[in-house]
Amino acid sequence: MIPAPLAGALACVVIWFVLGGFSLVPAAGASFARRAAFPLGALAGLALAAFGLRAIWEPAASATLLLGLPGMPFHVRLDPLAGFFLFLLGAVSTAISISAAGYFRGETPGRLALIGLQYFVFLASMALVILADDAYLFMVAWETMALASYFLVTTDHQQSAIRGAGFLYLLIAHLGALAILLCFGILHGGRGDYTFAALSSAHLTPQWATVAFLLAFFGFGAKAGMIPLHAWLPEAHPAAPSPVSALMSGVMIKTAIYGMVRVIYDLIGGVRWEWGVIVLVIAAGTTLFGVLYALMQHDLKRLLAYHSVENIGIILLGLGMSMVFIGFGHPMAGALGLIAALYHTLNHAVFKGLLFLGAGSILHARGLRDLNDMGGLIRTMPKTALYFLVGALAISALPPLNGFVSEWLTFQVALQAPILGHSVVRSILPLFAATLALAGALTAMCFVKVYGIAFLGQPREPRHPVRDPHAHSGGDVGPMEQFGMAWLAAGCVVLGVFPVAMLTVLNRVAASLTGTGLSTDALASGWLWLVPTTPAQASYSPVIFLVVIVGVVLLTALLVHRFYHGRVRRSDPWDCGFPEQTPRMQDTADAFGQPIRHVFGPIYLMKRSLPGPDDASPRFVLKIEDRHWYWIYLPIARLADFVSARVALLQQGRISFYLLYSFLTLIALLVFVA
Amino acid sequence: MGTSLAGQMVNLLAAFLLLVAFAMLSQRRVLSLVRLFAWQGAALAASTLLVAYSTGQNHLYYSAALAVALKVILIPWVLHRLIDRLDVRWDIETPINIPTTMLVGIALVIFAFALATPISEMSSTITRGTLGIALACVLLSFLMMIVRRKAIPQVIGFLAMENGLFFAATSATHGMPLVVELGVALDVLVGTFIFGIFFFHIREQFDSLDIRHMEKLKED
Amino acid sequence: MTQAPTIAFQIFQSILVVLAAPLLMGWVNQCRAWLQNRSAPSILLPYYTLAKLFHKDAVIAEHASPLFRLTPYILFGCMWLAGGIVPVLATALPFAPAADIIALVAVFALARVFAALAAMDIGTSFGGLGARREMLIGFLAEPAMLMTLFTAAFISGSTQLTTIVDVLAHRQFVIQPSLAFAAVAFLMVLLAENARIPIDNPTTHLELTMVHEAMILEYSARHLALIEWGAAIKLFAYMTIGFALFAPWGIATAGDWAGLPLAIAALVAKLAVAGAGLALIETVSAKFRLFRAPEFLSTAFLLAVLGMLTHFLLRT
Amino acid sequence: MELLSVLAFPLLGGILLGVFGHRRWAPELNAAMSLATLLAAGALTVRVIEEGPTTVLEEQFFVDPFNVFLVALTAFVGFTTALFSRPYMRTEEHAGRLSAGRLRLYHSMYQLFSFTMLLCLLTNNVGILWVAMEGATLSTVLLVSLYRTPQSLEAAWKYFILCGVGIAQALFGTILLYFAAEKVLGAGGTALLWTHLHEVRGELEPTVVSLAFVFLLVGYGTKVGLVPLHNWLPDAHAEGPTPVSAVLSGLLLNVALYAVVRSKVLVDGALETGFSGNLMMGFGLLSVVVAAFFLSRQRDVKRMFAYSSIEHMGIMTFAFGMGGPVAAFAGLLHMTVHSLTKSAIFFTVGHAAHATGTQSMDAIRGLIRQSPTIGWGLALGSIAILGMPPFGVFTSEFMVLTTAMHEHSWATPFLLVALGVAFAAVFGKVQPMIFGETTARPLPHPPALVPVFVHLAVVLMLGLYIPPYLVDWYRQAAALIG
Repeated sequence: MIPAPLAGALACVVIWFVLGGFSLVPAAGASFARRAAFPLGALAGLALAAFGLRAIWEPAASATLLLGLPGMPFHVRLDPLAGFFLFLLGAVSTAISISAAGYFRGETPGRLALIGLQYFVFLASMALVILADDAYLFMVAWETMALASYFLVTTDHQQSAIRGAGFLYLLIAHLGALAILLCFGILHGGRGDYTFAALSSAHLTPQWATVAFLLAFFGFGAKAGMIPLHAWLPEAHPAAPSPVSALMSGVMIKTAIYGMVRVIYDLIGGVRWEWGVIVLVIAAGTTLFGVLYALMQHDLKRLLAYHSVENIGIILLGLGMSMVFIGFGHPMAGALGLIAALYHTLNHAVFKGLLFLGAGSILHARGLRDLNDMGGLIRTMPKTALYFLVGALAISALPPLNGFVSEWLTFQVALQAPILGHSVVRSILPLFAATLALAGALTAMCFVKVYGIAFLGQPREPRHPVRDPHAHSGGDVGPMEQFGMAWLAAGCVVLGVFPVAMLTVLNRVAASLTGTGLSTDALASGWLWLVPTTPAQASYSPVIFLVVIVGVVLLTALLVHRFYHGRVRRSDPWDCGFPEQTPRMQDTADAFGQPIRHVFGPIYLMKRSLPGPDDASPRFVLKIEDRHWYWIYLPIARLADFVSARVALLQQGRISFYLLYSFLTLIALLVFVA
Repeated sequence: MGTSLAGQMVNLLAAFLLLVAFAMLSQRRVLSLVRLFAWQGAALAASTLLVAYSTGQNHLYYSAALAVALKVILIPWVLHRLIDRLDVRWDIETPINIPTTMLVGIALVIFAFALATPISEMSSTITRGTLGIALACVLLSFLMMIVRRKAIPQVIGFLAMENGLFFAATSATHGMPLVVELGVALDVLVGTFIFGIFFFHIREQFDSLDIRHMEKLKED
Repeated sequence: MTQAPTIAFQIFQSILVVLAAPLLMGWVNQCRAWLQNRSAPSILLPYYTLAKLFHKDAVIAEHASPLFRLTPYILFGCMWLAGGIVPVLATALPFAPAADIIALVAVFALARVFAALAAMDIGTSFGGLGARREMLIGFLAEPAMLMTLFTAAFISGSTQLTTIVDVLAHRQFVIQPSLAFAAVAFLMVLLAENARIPIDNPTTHLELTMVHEAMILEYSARHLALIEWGAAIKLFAYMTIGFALFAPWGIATAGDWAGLPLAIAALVAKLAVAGAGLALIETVSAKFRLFRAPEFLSTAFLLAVLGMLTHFLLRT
Repeated sequence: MELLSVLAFPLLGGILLGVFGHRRWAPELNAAMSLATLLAAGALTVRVIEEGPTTVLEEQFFVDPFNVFLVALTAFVGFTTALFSRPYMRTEEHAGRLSAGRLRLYHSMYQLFSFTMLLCLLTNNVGILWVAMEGATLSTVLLVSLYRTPQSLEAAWKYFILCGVGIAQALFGTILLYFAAEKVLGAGGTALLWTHLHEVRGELEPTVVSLAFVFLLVGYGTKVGLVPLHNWLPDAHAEGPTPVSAVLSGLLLNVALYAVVRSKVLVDGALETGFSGNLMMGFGLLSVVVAAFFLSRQRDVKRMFAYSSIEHMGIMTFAFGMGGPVAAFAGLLHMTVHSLTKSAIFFTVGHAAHATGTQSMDAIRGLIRQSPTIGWGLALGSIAILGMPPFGVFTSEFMVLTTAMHEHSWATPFLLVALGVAFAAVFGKVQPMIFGETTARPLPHPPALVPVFVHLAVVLMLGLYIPPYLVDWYRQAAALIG
């Protein structure tokens, strides 16, 4: 008999599939999808989260499905790691599904049916990726996930840019999948048994283990969006409809993290510190690259996508440190690193989902996605503004919200460096902490820009609004979308204020993978105090933090209003007495990034066009491009063209040559035989 | 006793086949090609008869008859008709520089022998060397097809190759089962007719049988 | 770790910090005036200013959002919290474990972010300009600060200020080159973070140079008072952090009132010296062009990182 | 009995349609005869499942797990293609591209073609196998040149000459095989019967057999379309009528590969070395890589999918070359899914070409707008053929890759590169054809999309679930191939 959590999880998956199928049913499908499908899907997500959470506290359970390869049916397994990611998927997708119900309300039946199908297949396949317990089911679910999301990305396929994005996305995803497949091939070792149990029992030479690690790391990294394989992410995530962007950025790229942890820690095993260093280097590059390019964006969704790249980098920092520590035989610190990474995975899922839903609300309510067209939205969309502020503070790693907790934990991991034996590694580890610090500060800058430009200040006149037929101008978005955002905002707060609960959960997950959890007095320190190692070394109590700040603010306000006569006069802004302010005098998003361009100039590939002195309508155009295109992608494409041009010489149309080919082949083989 | 005599005869005919193959390689005029083809067929039939007689494999008589009917009479006749109808009777072509082709051909023959010797060592049949000659004939006709620029000579090359195979079948291994022989013969016949149809189509499309017109389909 | 006397101690320190901060401000201004041989204003001038501001009518731009009005309180609250956490007079304060150095830096970051947001709220040209410059300075100052603190953290094996101070105060005196690096870096960060020359000039309203002032242009009366007061507390907190890291002598532990007078005396002495030093620096150095600021701060960042590395390399 | 009826129906159909092939109901008759063949094949299959391998007509014909499943596949695809060719040929006639006479030719040749292929599969006589294979060439060459355009003539001519020459080599190989077998089995009928050869394969003369295999490989390999013997294939696929392209890709190549594998079994038995396997792996790998790079240069949609067929034939050849239960299983599975998927793709492509009036991919746009079914059919088909799960093509590629990674890890980088390039090339070209603003017009005759989606559904099923009897069927066949 299948234990409850696993059965429940499978039931949720089935429900999602069924919902997807229903949305396809013509006529009835459309209204069904419009009314019932998404809320029901949200409920299933909620249930899934509950089951996942429960599974963390129960022994691993596995089951076998009837489908699958000959002699090897689909195996599913629910252990703490899978449970945690199911929880993530369920909790976040619940909010997204609910707001999707509002977002897609106005779609035409045809489109809605397809979106419904693809959306739920997407969700279900993600759940299956997490549940899979054999290489085949994993790959099937993995690629189904890629396909479903591809079709969602190309929902508006009339725009060639979106088609290009979809193509790039699916291509890189497929290459990554092939790499993963080969990694499984190495682990499989021709034994004909593809279950994870069998794969993890493979005995590999160090070289092969390293090859397997590299294949897995880059295979999953391609999906996670780490450099240099990130190119698809800033293209695809903005292209998709906003709830889908939220799902992709929030959850899908996390399945790649799941895959990395599963394969590297669980299947390959025997983690080596060199691997950790590789991960760290790539991670540091990803982090800085992501945030620096995010600062240059003025398309809101694109900007958020680049921040996903950055946050993947942060997660990988934690992961890499954990691998280094484990490699040097410090499982406890390793567990801490893993916990930090997983915690940030969850946090990023929550606040990035929130931010994308916010961006979607702006797009939906105003038809705006370019920051330079926005401004003063806080006055017309107060609710959205509030939730977005929470998300912005969270991603900027500001206490007492959740982003800070996980980055704080990551810092704590880096501060364990002195216990390492290897002097070089010991001294470079803090540098990665420095990277993290820099990235955090830059993120804060970036979101001051986003929030300040989009929600604060005065409305700018839109230059290129997106023609969104459902854009009802004026007022905030509908209750569904608001609820979705509120849900995630609450998540940001709860995860930020009560990290200890999550820590104990993650401790079980880490223990199930690394064998040892955190130190006892780390866990004994009670719900109030977040203690990674020992209270003497470090502790943080967001509750007290929050209470004190709120208390102090209230106290001050009280005192001030007690002793202050409280007369307030409204008038024009003063602005050093500068006459007639117009909205056009406000900073634009590009202007806000200008100092960064100045400081980090060499990193960017800038194409500037300055207006001439006698220019009737002067226009300053700045285009920032990603150097990776010119360093990696285009050369590869050119190489492929070159080769195929050479190959084409085989087919020059002259039959005598063709005969000659087969003649020579024959002769050659005969010589070879004789 | 007869074996040695018959064997020598067969070897003689084999040598003659080889000669004809070389002649075809160098022959420019289409009509002469057809004639050579007919001679090849005749030699084939004769050798088959000899083998049949000397080994008493009765079904080889049918094969021989088949060969005469098909390769000496029918196909040459068809080719003649075609040549008349297409009126390419006097049409000659210049294959790429004949001496080199000849040298390559000789190299091929040597190669074929080298390849065939170890096999013919273990052959139980009376006619050992013939396998090598058959292979040589096949390769030579292959070479001929490569160097020819016109459709009809190419097809004749194809048929000549089939002759070589037939020779291999009959002389090296006392003939394949009759059903197979018949099937092969049928294929050859049908093939010839289809080739005939093609000649006309090609003619009407490209108003020439020069296959150099047919190099449009290619990668660019 | 929560018993009455320490709580009392905590409250005492918090209030003391809040009340004493403007005094430090006044002292610095006085010293600067002397050094520039102007006739010095009263040391109590900041208090007068605050009082005056608190009695004015507030003028707020219309279409200012609630965030604009909330910000001053948040700034003040953050600074107060910081002042409560830093071991000014004593270590082992009950609040101290609530936030270690990383959280401390984060508190300042929180304040900065809100200040910048409020500056952009009105949508004036100067507001945006100020916010942009402030964040530019911040994104370099913050990591530099963190790295400085990490150096100390590595030496003492903890990120708790209390532990750091205990270790640093009660170990036998050894020259720590890493700490020297860190100290210089810290000083530079302090100047930048508190809007001091050579990065910023608290007394100017020149649009070319002003950073902090540009952000708070739209504020008046009580809001402005809270912001100024917060700034004063920030300076105070930074200095005391500096003392905690580099000159932790004479500090008491929470709960023993006996050690208090000595602690207060030590603090006053240190503050007097430090304030004078600050004034001296501001006098002898000229304000940088804005884009020298990143260089200045990246130097600080570099020094901090170097300090950390030297700690590892020289550790035997 | 079923066996003979399997052969009799298409032969009868060929004769009938040779007479009535120009009538209005000829397409229906064509489909009906194919259906009859399919039913007979089904019956035969059931019989074999129940009673195991059998031989009839003093062992001239035989069925074993290996060929019976190919017979079923051939009959099935033959039937669906006949269904597809109904509206297709009607449209051609409607457009005046084909006269009544040509239609008669087409229909009767279509039946004869399926007859020859079934004969190839069912005959026990290696010689007859050769005869039937040549017959398949002869029957299709006139179909390729059906339009009598210069291009189609050129394509047909190349097809004829190259395959004719190639097949001649195969005949020489067969003769050598006979030459070797003669010594063991004695002269006469039995020496060419595969079953007998199979029994005595251990005693055959190694040198002769290896020589024979070279000729057989070059010969049948030409028809499989192995690089560098492939040059006829893209032309023939691109210029012939689409139903013919479908059966060429979907069936003829399989049958040719079947012949190669049959010979490989004998040779392996005789040689006890990896000789034949390595040869096939080499050819397979070369075909995969070269075809992948060809793909990225194509403009004509049918031509592109022809190259994709070469690529997949390469994968199968590689798999069979590796040998071993898993790889052979994968090869057989890949045969099935490839012919189903590829023929489905050709169906959609045919309709797409009719709807847009061109085969040039630059001119085909936005199919999904004009006819969602054609668009989705092409989209899913391409995704399937590119080896994306949950379609069955992935299943076999999964097994091939994982096995190769273990047994011949040197080969995997090539496979990886080739699959990547092929994906980029095909998908990059198909996507704009499906999406975007449409250039398509409605079709005069309703498109036959049932075959498409039936094929894709089967392929999808094979990706998620393989019925047990199909599995042990494959298993027996794989065991047979070794």
